[in-house]
Amino acid sequence: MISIQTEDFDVGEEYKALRASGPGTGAISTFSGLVRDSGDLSGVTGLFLEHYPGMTEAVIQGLIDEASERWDVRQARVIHRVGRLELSDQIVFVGVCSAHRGDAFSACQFLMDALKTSAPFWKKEIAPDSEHWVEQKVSDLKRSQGWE
Amino acid sequence: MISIQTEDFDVGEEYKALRASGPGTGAISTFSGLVRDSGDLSGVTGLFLEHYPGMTEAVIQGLIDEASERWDVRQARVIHRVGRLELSDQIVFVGVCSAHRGDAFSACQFLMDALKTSAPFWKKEIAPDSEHWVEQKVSDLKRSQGWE
Amino acid sequence: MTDATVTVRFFARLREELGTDSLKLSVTPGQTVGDVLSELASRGGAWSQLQGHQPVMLAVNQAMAKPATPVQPGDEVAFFPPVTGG
Amino acid sequence: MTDATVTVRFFARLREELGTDSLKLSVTPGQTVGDVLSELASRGGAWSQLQGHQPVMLAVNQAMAKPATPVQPGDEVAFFPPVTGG
Repeated sequence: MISIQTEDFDVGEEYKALRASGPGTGAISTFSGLVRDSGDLSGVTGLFLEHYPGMTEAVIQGLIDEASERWDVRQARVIHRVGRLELSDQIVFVGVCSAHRGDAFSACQFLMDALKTSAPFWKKEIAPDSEHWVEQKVSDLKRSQGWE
Repeated sequence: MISIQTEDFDVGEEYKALRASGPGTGAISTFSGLVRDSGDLSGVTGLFLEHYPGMTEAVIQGLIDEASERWDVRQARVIHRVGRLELSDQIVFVGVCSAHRGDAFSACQFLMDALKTSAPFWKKEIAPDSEHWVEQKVSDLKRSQGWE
Repeated sequence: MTDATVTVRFFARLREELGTDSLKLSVTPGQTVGDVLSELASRGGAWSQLQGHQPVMLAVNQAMAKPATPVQPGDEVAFFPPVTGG
Repeated sequence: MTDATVTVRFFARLREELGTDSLKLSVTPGQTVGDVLSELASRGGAWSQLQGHQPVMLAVNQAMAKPATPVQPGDEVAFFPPVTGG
């Protein structure tokens, strides 16, 4: 399941959907990203998130397919919000269920790391007196390359 | 927060408690372990989980302290159930929030890996015609040693 | 030859600084994404940043592309800064 | 010397196979957890598995211990199989 949406999401409901993946599931790993008060700017009060509709979903589906080839993935759910977000709002959710915990953790972490460097989303940080398109981090590129 | 309990838990509620950790939190990583239909035995219908009251909580607190020294951990929540569990029941929950996703993932995974090899819990698998105390896996020991 | 065009889309900082989110551009047989990029950059002003110091990512028909990727009439080409979601 | 005892606790497979979850055992000054283990193993039968092929983990006062860890009267000693939670 992939959803790009302006609305908020409910991690409890996402988790329930992951749990419903059958008696072979022994492990569920989830990750959520929230709007934090300091990024490239300090005193961040919100974000604006833009994406490339169509391409985004295709890239994420490709990442889920790749994760499913590399690990036991019984279900994967990815939600990413776009538009205007406020401090502490939820931005992104990745949830994976698997037979084994190592696979669940690896697939979830791979999806997050790869999403950050290959899915066409752009984040603008908003602070009281300025706004700023976030620059891609070398550390994010390295994390993502670490899976290759 | 550490809880050893016979009752089930609600991951949605745990996640809400993690989210309440303040505006510096940018990342929440959670892991849940469920009773799976095949372990050492196949056709598993349930588990019996025993623990060493007192020592269990102390060991887990020590692991949370260690995780907090190694990574940015703003809050950690660990729940482990004991007693009789059925197929697909939730066994364990670990949730960590952090400023950064790498720290959240690492601390959550470290806590799960270390818990499995150092917290005094024992799992008996129950199948229709047999029951069996689960043996510690070499793979679990190696995963845990990988953090040293 | 009004049909022999590609749609070029811009996102994020590029969209803002170029002041447009999409335009149509004529292409001739054998042209690549790199050619499209150069042609736009040659307009000068804000456009020159398409071949400036900051990296520009390329996509053709919603898949990541390289400067050597060929373009055909009807293709959707996109230029954007390195992605920063998640 | 009824006070000079330790409480010994057993868990999981050991608890079941020994048929008890705890007992009191006299200790003398200088004794170690390893000595307590040997003394119980010398009872024979199911007890001998305490020094058999399967690994036995040791704890003193709810902290992991080694055979050389000394025990004092009043201590809580525990023997159990390698842990398998999570």
